[in-house]
Amino acid sequence: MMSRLGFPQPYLSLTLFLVWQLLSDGISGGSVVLGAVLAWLIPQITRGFWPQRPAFIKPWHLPGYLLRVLLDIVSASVTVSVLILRAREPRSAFISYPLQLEHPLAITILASTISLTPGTVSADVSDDNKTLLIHALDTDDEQAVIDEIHRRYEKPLLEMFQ
Amino acid sequence: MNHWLIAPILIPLLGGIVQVFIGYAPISLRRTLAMITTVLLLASTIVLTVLASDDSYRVYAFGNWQPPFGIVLVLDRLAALMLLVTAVLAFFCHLYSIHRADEGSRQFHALFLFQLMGLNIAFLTGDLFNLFVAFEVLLIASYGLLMHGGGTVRTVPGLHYVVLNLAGSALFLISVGMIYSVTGTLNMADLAVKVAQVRGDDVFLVQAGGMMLLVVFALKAAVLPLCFWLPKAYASATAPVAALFAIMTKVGIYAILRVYTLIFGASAGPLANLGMDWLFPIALVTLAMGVIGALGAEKLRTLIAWQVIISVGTLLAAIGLGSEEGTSAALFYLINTTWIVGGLFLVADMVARQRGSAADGIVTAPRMHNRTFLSVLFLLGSVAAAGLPPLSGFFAKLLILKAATPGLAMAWLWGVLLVGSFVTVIAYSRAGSIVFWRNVSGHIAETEKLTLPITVAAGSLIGLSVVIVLLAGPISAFTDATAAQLHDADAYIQILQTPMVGGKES
Amino acid sequence: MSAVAEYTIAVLLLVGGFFTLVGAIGLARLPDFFTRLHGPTKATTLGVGAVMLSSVVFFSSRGEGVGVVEILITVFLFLTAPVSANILAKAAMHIGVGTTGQTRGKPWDQ
Amino acid sequence: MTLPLVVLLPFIGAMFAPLFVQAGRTAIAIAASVPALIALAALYPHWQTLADGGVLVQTYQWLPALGISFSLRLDGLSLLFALLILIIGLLIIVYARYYLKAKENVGKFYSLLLCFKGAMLGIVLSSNLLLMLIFWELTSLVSFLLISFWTHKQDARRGARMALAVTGGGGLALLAGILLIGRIVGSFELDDVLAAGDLIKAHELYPFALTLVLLGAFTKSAQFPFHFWLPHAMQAPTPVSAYLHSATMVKAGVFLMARLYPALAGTEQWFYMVSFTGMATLLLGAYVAMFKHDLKGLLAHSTVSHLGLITLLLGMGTQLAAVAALFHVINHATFKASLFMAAGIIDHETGTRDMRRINGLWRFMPHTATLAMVAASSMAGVPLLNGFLSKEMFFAESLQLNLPGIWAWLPPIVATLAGIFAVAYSARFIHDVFFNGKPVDLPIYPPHEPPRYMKIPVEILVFACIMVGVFPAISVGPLLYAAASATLGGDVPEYHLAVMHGFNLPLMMSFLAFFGGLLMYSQRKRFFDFHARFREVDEKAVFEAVISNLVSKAHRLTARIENGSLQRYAMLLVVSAMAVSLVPLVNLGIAIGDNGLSPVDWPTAVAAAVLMVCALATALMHRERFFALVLLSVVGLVVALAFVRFSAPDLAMTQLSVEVVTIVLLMLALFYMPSWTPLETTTGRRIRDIVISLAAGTGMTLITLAMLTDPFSSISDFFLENSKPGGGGTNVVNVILVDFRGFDTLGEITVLAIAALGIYSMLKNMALTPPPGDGQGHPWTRDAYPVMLRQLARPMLPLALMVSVYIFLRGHNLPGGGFIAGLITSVALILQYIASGMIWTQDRIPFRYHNVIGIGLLFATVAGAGSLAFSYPFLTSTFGYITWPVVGKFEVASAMVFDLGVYLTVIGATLLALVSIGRLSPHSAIKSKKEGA
Amino acid sequence: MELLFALVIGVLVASGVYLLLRARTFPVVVGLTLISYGVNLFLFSTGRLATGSQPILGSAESYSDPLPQALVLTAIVIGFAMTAFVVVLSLRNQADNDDDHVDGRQPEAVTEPESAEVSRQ
Amino acid sequence: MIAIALNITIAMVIIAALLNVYRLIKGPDAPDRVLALDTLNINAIALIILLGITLESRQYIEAGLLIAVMGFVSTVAMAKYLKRGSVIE
Ligand code: NA
Ligand code: NA
Repeated sequence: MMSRLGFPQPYLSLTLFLVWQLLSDGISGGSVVLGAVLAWLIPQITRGFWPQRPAFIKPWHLPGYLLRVLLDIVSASVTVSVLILRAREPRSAFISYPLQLEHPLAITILASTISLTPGTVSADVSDDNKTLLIHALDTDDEQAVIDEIHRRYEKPLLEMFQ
Repeated sequence: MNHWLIAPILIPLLGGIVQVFIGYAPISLRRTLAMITTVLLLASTIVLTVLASDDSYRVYAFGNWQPPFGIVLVLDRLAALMLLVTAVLAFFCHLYSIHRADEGSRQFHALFLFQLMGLNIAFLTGDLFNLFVAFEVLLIASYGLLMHGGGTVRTVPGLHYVVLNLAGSALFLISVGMIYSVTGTLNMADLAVKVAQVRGDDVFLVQAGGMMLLVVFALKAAVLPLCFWLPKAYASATAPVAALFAIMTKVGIYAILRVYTLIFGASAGPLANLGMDWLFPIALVTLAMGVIGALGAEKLRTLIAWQVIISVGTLLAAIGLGSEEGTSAALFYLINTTWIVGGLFLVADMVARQRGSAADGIVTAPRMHNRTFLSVLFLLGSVAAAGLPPLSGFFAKLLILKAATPGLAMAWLWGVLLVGSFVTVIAYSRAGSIVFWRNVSGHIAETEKLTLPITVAAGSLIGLSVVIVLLAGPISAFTDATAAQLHDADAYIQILQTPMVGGKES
Repeated sequence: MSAVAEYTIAVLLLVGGFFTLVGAIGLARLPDFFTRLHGPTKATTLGVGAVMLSSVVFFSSRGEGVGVVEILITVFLFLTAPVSANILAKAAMHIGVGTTGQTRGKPWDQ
Repeated sequence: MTLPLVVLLPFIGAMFAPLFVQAGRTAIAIAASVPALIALAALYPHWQTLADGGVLVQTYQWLPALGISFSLRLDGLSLLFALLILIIGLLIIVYARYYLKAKENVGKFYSLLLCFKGAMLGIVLSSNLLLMLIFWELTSLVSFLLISFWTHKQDARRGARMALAVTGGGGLALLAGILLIGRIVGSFELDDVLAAGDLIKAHELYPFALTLVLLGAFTKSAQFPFHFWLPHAMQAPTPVSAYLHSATMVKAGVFLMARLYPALAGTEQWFYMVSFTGMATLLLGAYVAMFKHDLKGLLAHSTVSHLGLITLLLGMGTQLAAVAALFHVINHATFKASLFMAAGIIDHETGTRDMRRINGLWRFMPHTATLAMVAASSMAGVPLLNGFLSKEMFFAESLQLNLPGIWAWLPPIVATLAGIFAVAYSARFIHDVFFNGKPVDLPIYPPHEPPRYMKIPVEILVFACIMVGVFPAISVGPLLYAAASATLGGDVPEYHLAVMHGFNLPLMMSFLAFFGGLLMYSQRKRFFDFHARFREVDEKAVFEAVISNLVSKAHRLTARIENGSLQRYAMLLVVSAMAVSLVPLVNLGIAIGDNGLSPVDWPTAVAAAVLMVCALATALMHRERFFALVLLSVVGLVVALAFVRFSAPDLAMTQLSVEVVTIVLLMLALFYMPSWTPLETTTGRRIRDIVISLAAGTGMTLITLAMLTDPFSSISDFFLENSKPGGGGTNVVNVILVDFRGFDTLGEITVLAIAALGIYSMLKNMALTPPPGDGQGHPWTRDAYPVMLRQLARPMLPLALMVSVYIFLRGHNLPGGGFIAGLITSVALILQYIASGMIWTQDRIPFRYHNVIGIGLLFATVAGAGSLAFSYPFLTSTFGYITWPVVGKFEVASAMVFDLGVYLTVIGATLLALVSIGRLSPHSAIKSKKEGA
Repeated sequence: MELLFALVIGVLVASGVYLLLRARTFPVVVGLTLISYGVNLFLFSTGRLATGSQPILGSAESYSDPLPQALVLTAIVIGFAMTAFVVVLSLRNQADNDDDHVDGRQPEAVTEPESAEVSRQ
Repeated sequence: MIAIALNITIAMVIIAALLNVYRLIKGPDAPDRVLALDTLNINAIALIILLGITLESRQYIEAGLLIAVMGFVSTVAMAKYLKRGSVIE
């Protein structure tokens, strides 16, 4: 229904509308009208750039996930700070993480999360989207890292994405 | 406010925009619309010339903002003259281009028209920074045109041309900045007022800025030692482009003439006649260099390209005399040399297309298909260019010689100019007799037939020399009046008092 | 401006500055490219986020509205930092930059 | 109208003559005769006036500003020359009818011949010196074309060029001389000039003027040392030689001296320059003529000699000498023209002009031989022929010169010696050609008499020689008197034209010359052997060698200076800018203005240090190109920060957006280029460059320092005041861009558009080989489009568009505007290209960038032109506040439309440029669409 | 502050000029960019240096000179267009001559110890 | 108090920036330099925000936004250049 009205990506349109209200100097008649126009127009123009609809099944899981990630970022930063300021040379390792997620967007979210959270950076996604190469800053136990990532992040994402 | 003043800018702009849209339309449509644009432009410049003949200054204030705050166009005789000379040249170059030269890329006509737009802005603007913008418009279009036509010959000369002009643009901005930093204004008339009031250490700042600006203009005008980019660039450009470029160095000359009579003119206080003592000797050296280059040329187009430098030297020498007579003579010469050199580039191209691999090289080659016609055109063109009677170049040179007053300057000017003419005659006669007469047996399998557009274009530009002779009286009267107007900077300054539409005042 | 706001701002500023500095120290002193990648990706991003937040608090407490642009910048940085890190890591692996001797499991050795 | 008619008719004839080509040679010859016939008829009624010393002047205004009027003057002198030109011209036309072959370009020939005639008539009839000069140079030009008529002959081309160089060059000197005279007298009219002789001769510029005028005359009249062009001009068809070297071209110089005689002659300088030049020429020409085996070469050198004689006469400065000079002009014209024609006939009939092969022609063509022998006798100065009379007068005058001491002997000795040579070469002409055994190996054998009508012109001329020789007073007396009167300003001396003046010293000299000459000819073997010891100098070869040498010298010099080195040209530009500003900058020194220095805060100082370090590092490390790019990015970033720091948010934003596009652009280019710059310049060159750049930097620092500390006020207060009320915006920078100086912006986006179009067309069909790897041994990765990047890039496009709209809309009042918004959109699109590839992205963009550019420019132009409808100037903006239901009050400004044009142009131009480069990449063709999915 | 700013401009121009005088297109383009940074800063500073006085009406107590800012904006855009063109031109030079020497030719190598060669792992 | 915190923060960010410049110049590899540049961009954003707070002006925020956007694109482009050669293909 939304797409027939010219809103091929309703979530995008909604996001655009809301962001526009924030960008404008307070919500007014003008900003609502213009925001609506933009929420309609911009997805129209950029429609071709969204070839597949993101396969969200349970988008309401997202806020909880984001909150967890945010908290992990803070702790990650503290952890990394300690590592950085410590004199010892870190014990780095590359870890191949077997992916269960299949959707590229989901993989991207997982990889981003890994990069922002303690001690790990996503270095590469294999060509077949099956393996994620992770660089761990300071670890002794690769399997522990894999398990931790799977438990904390991939599982919720698997729930969110089909 | 007379809206005719923006016609020479808007016509090519709109014509150029149309060309951008119709890049993939049939070439005949593109040619037709482009030629219509050029004809309209020519018509508008004739109107402006008629308007300017009443010796008044016409101001066009963009956005209806009073000078010195907004940008103004100023039409006076000099501007009108430059516009007309350009439009006439452009018309014939454009006509020539529709024979074949425009086929290399779909953007040719757009670039050509934008080039004209830039030139026309430069001639009309009354604002120093807008002059910079105009220079950039015409330069970027000229870069595109210079590279038009594929092949590898133009790349390196084009690169040199572009890089040097980019450095020149930086210098232009520095100069404008220095002048603005003291005077706080950009309008040329206002600058004339403010520069005359500069005192103290500020004088040095403006002086340095003004001198650097002179270097910028000298680069555009191709004055020694800043002229070496020109011969190869012009000689390698596509014919109608090279021909159109005959006006490009004149933009530098125009700018020198405008800025250094108005802003740094006789009444500019401590900065009066800035740089003029440099101009004259450098002009003579440029002239001499041009002559040497012409003599040593190995191709017709190189020879003509050096003729451009000879022209520049001659023009600046006349301007460097600093008198009204000198300026008037220079303007007369400018008309002649612009058209003739343009025509010669076209002739050289026609020659090159009939000589197979020898092209326009000054070497023996099989006989041309249209040898008589081309040789007559070349003869007339070189007579006019070298300044021999009875064509226009002679009258121009005569005016310049007469403009000198007895003294050392006259001795130098006469000596260099006359000896230069002598060597030029030798160069042209040598080149012409080898190219046209020294034939080997055999023939070029596929020579290009002369078509009506190129014949008319080249013939007319060269033939204009005769027209100039026939109209020498009125033309010299016009240039006299132009020079008189130009040397009366106080009259120009009055444009600051122009009322705006609807009585809008500052 | 309330005292709470002032304290919040000051703390956020200092936290932001601290993490920014730590990120840079990491970049400067960690032994190889991949270890250096960690500092900016996490600490610096967070540090700038904190500074942004202080700005949001600062201007909103002055009654100049919520700084949406600051938030936009922060979100943007959080979204892009992992991607930047990812493609830089890919580039580094491609080139085969040196790693510390202790690094295990270098994929390009295999 | 008579005189203009006389001058212009030949030119008109020249235009029409080629039309008769189809009708045959006779028709064209008749047509070509018409102008001269009309001219003669037109002149006839004025005879009586002129004979009485009258003058006919007809003046038409032409270019008063230049001092040129179309003023013509007919007096005795000009009549004399005009008649020679017209009558001999007519004979030449008839002669040429038979001389030229049917297949030759007869139209061109007659056309040029008529042009030449017109130009000569112009010279002799001009009453304005500048007008005369125009015709003067015209004769040089036309003679160039006539001499090179047989363009396929190298000698003809060379001879023509030499003639043009010498006579044309002399013409330039003459021009200078005339201008000096004009400056002294204040007029170029002959009447004024001739009347101002004393003024001229007393003027300090007189020596210069005289020298320059004489240079013109001497070159034209082939006087030593400019004589060398004349013999080589013989490469022309014989009718041309006969015409140019008897009656016309070479006589122009003589005419000039005669014409300006009252104005310039009579001074010591005149005497020494003219008479000594004449003497040298006289002797040299006569001597060389003796040894020429070429029939026409002999005649040519004889011409040189006779011109020297006339010049010497004019140089003597006595009135009688002047009369003799004029007389000899007539005589020489007649006998020389007939001799040339005869030589042409011989050439025509035998196929050669080499006297070593031509012998005994008397048997084959007795009629022609008779004519030639009479003419040659006249040339030798045999009594009862006209040559004798003027030569006698010459001998007489040579005795009258008041040279000091032993020098007084010089002229008569030279005259006699030249006479001896003249007799000798005339005898040779007669004996060696018509007698002297049998012909040797003639190309055409046996020779015949030429067609009957070909001889008529010769007969007429020979008849004239005899008539004048026998009845001088009756035949040429009046004409000579009129001419002398005109030359000498009416002051004609007593003289007698008679066959015999009694047994006097001149007659003795004549006899001496006659018998001496014959003796010399009889002993010619010895002279030839003597002469053969000297290497024959071929002036043409020398001239050609000199010119070639000059050309190659010029070429080498040019190549050395204009060496195609951008480094040199750029250095010259930088050094020029520094040189011209050196003096003011030295005067300025380290100038701290009245505002003094403000304190530095340390963060700014650190930032500045970073900038300087990175800038210097860019220069130092430039050979590692990618590193240089990174450093350049830092510099750009700090520059943007500087704009923020010093209150220019718009600039900072622009700088940031432009910089990233620039860096992308540079990397696109760097892909195809070496990633390292080789070390090519010498240490010395680098040190030089470092010195230059340090000087440039120091200069800029001094300038900036002085400027920044200088108190200042500008027109900007107006902008600050009027931005809101007049332009409807509070972001003054933006209002300046779209309103106050909107025209600059229009130009600026035009530049952008043109650049993109130029780039697009330049990249068409360009073949570039990309390197297989990065130059450090790494082949390019196959993974072109990383998944994370793709996933992130796509949602960023709509967000970026919205940010663009935001930045665009606020631009009029807050930092932002169409340009920055356009760049944000562009960069967002570029990101799509980077992340997902060319093909994928291009598929999703439904428009051509050309059209975006066009629409952008059109919006900007139309927005500006809207005001024209209300007769306000272009780009006059208007704005208003509109209140709509729901929406509320908002501002509408025409400047917004203008800014929208800017926005679109920026997008179109940026992407067209980048995508055009990207399209070069081989991957964009190879990779299939699935890659980017 | 003014001296610092002047030094910055001087260093930018000096570095740029040095690179402008190099023999390869790439450093020349980089040099031109550096020069234009210097020139833009210079032109900008002709309105003199001011802190926190952006010419946005109502946002500050005093306003810096807006005109030079507008001029620099124009100059930046034009400079960008020109740089783009010269970059593509140098590409064409590379394509035509298979080298990026500014004169389209390979001059004889300078025989001197390559001490300045930056080593690379 | 804010002023003191501000000064300390500015000092820390500036030192951070200097460390980044150090890494940028030292390298040793191109990715290090790009990483340092990317980080420097983020420092620059922080500096702009801090300047805004110092001057109590929000006019500069958008410049920060642009650094974020443009910095990201340039990092991406540089990284792509390093491993792929052609940035747009
Ligand atoms: Na013989
Ligand atoms: Na307006």
